[in-house]
Amino acid sequence: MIAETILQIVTLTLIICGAVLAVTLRDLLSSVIALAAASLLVSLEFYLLQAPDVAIAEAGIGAALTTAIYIIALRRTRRKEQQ
Amino acid sequence: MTGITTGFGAWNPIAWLLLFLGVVAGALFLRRFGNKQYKKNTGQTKVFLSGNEEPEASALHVRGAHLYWGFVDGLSAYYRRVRALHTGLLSDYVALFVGTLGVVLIVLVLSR
Amino acid sequence: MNALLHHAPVLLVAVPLLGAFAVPLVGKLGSGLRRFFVGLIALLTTAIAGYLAASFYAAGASPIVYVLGGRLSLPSGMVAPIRIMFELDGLSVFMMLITALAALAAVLYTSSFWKERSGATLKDSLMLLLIVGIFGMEMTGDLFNFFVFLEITSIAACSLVGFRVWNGRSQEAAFKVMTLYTLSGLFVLLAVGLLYGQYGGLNIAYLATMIGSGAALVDKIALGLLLTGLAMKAGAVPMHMWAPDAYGEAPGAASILLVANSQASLYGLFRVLFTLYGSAYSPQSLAWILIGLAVLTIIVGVTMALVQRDLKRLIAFGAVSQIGYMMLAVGVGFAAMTALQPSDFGFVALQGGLFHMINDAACIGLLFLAAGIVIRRAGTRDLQGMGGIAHDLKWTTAFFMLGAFALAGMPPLNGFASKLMIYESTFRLSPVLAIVAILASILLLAVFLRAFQAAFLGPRTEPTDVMRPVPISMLVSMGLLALVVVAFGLFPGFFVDRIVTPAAQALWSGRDAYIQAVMSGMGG
Amino acid sequence: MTLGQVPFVVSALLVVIGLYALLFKRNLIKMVIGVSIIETGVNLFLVTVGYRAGGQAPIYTYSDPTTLRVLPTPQALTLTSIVIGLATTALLLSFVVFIHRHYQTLDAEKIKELKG
Repeated sequence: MIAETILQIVTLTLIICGAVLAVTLRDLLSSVIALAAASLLVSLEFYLLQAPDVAIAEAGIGAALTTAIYIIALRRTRRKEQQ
Repeated sequence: MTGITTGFGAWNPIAWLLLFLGVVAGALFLRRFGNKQYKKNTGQTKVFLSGNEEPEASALHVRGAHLYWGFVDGLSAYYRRVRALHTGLLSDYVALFVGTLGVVLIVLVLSR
Repeated sequence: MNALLHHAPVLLVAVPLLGAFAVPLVGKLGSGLRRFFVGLIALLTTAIAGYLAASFYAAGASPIVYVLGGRLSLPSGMVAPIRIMFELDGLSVFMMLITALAALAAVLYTSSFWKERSGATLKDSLMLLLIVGIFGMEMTGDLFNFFVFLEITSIAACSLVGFRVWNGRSQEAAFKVMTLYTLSGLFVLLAVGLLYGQYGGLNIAYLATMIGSGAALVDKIALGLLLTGLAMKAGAVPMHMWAPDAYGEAPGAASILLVANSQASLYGLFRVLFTLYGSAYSPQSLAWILIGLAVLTIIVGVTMALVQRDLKRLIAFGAVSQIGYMMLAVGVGFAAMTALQPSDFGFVALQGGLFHMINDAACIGLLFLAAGIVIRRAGTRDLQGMGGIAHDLKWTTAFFMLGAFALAGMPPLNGFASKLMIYESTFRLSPVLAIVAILASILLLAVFLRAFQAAFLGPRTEPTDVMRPVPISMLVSMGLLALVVVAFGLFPGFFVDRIVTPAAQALWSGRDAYIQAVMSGMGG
Repeated sequence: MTLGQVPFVVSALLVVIGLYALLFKRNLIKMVIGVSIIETGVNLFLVTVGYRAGGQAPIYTYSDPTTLRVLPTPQALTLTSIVIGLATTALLLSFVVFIHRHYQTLDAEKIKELKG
């Protein structure tokens, strides 16, 4: 129980970190990867919140597919955020 | 059946149309007493612009942007502000949305 | 009750949905067949809507509940109802009629416009999908389904706005609109989540029974989120910026569906205010929020329309100002309903506001459709470069003039009838508001006179498009709307008594009936 | 504050971070990322609403019917919402790609032909 609590708190903290990184990083590819990491962590959090089916969907759709779409869009536009 | 009542007024389009037709008929009737001596396509029917030649019709057509310039000019202080709001910048639109949400929430939370 | 009538609510969603996904298949067989198919789907949908409405009114306008799904018996012996509900009361049926009218006009209009361009299949598909979403929003009795249909309309509408991929402006508009729509959808979802967390239900009628008087803080926050999100999707003023972009950049036929979409959001707003919260939580401040937004919408919409040079943006700002009239009327109705002593003028205000919705759909639709032809003929959307359209396009000129006069409230057209009801009832609440509304209406006439003068009058200009006659299906589509404008103008009493009054009744005093219709069958 | 409320705080923070990206970032892809983050926040909120402390996943096969369950409905809602989120993100990004094709930039400051 204690271990689960600690895991949950670490996960939630990392989610926030991932989101902040996704917004602040200048390199768009890195920020998309940060977003994907945050998504994966959210799916872990869903699992911890007893929602395994949602966790699978979030990992598959939210983390993997969405990231793929972002990367396709980045390839067709440009990678760096301009000043 | 055709009309509506609004509580302290009523509106009946059929009656209005009949009245309107009556007024038109009256106007046409009065028009019969007018002067019939005008000859078409002579100086009598031409526009007289201080002796100048009448410009071509294409030069007379007021284009879209000019029609109410006086009105817009009179309200220029208002228009400057309102048009400045329509920046075309998505962030501003989101800011207005979130701002409105904030105002609505504050009013709702404060009221009863 | 026969089977067709019983299943009509779900057919109304299912038929265009199937049509939307069958269009690409049928399109493979030929464009003529595809146009015929899309027209057939639209006609069928309209026929179902008309049939449903006719039998609904004949049966005394009591709410219809349609249940999808049944009960689930768990091994533990617990029995849980697993069901999705459509619930139609006078207001839903009224909105359904508006949507059916807009859908029919849009599909008729589009069947020839895009004949020679690529991507027509996709556009037909998206239009049918948008129609599905709008019908769904208007009929659903479940908050989460409302969100799903809201998102369907968002996605379909924005795809239609960004449909012209060869045009940068339309992509810009589509991106902005989509971001704002998604944001509003997420706020609505947040509100749904809050209400679910509080009461453990999603059914509107069930939630309405649970929201007690003197609502809790969570209820107020949910109400604020729903109100702002839906008002934004309807195009109320501080949040209207997307509307001219979307209406202006969408293809002509899609613009009228976007107007219907905005009205569906407005319907959602009214449903939340009057049915979900209604007598349980209706402080006067709520009515004044609505009235405040409405007055801003009217003033800013009409004054911004006056200085537009782009014909479609001009009409779009006009459309924004008309949303203000509906909100004003309903806000006045709400204020009158929730006052300590409810007064009858509130009911007239509700009637006027709702009547104005169908009038607005017809008039603005007529203007957008006529503008589509004008822009195609002139080869530009800039009023500065137009002129002399009236020499060649007699019918289009007549339809544009009819729409403009009706929208500005010239007697004896339909806009006058509904605006008269709005003015007179608003005057009873606050004369200042009525005066503002009247002045804005006069200004609106000036706006459209300017557009008419610039585009239609004057000497003939060289058309960039080849001199082709306007396709007959476009004229039929505009004729349909013009017929509505004239018929509603000449016989307002007939239509107000039959379709508007049940809708206003549903808002004014229909909350208990709406709840009762669901709750009586809930336990079984 | 108990542990059960921490996810609520995190979802609120996510919404705020996403709004920050929408309000202060000028890059279109950053704005789309902001929308995605708000979406994630709302999804997390929905799942947390359905969570009951000590509850088990609402999957019924082979399980003891007397144990406490977390609520299944919010999870179904979240599934729907995730799929809708994918659709909106894909649509937004496709608009971004087309905007880049026409304007040769992703700077929101430079993409404002539609104004006034």
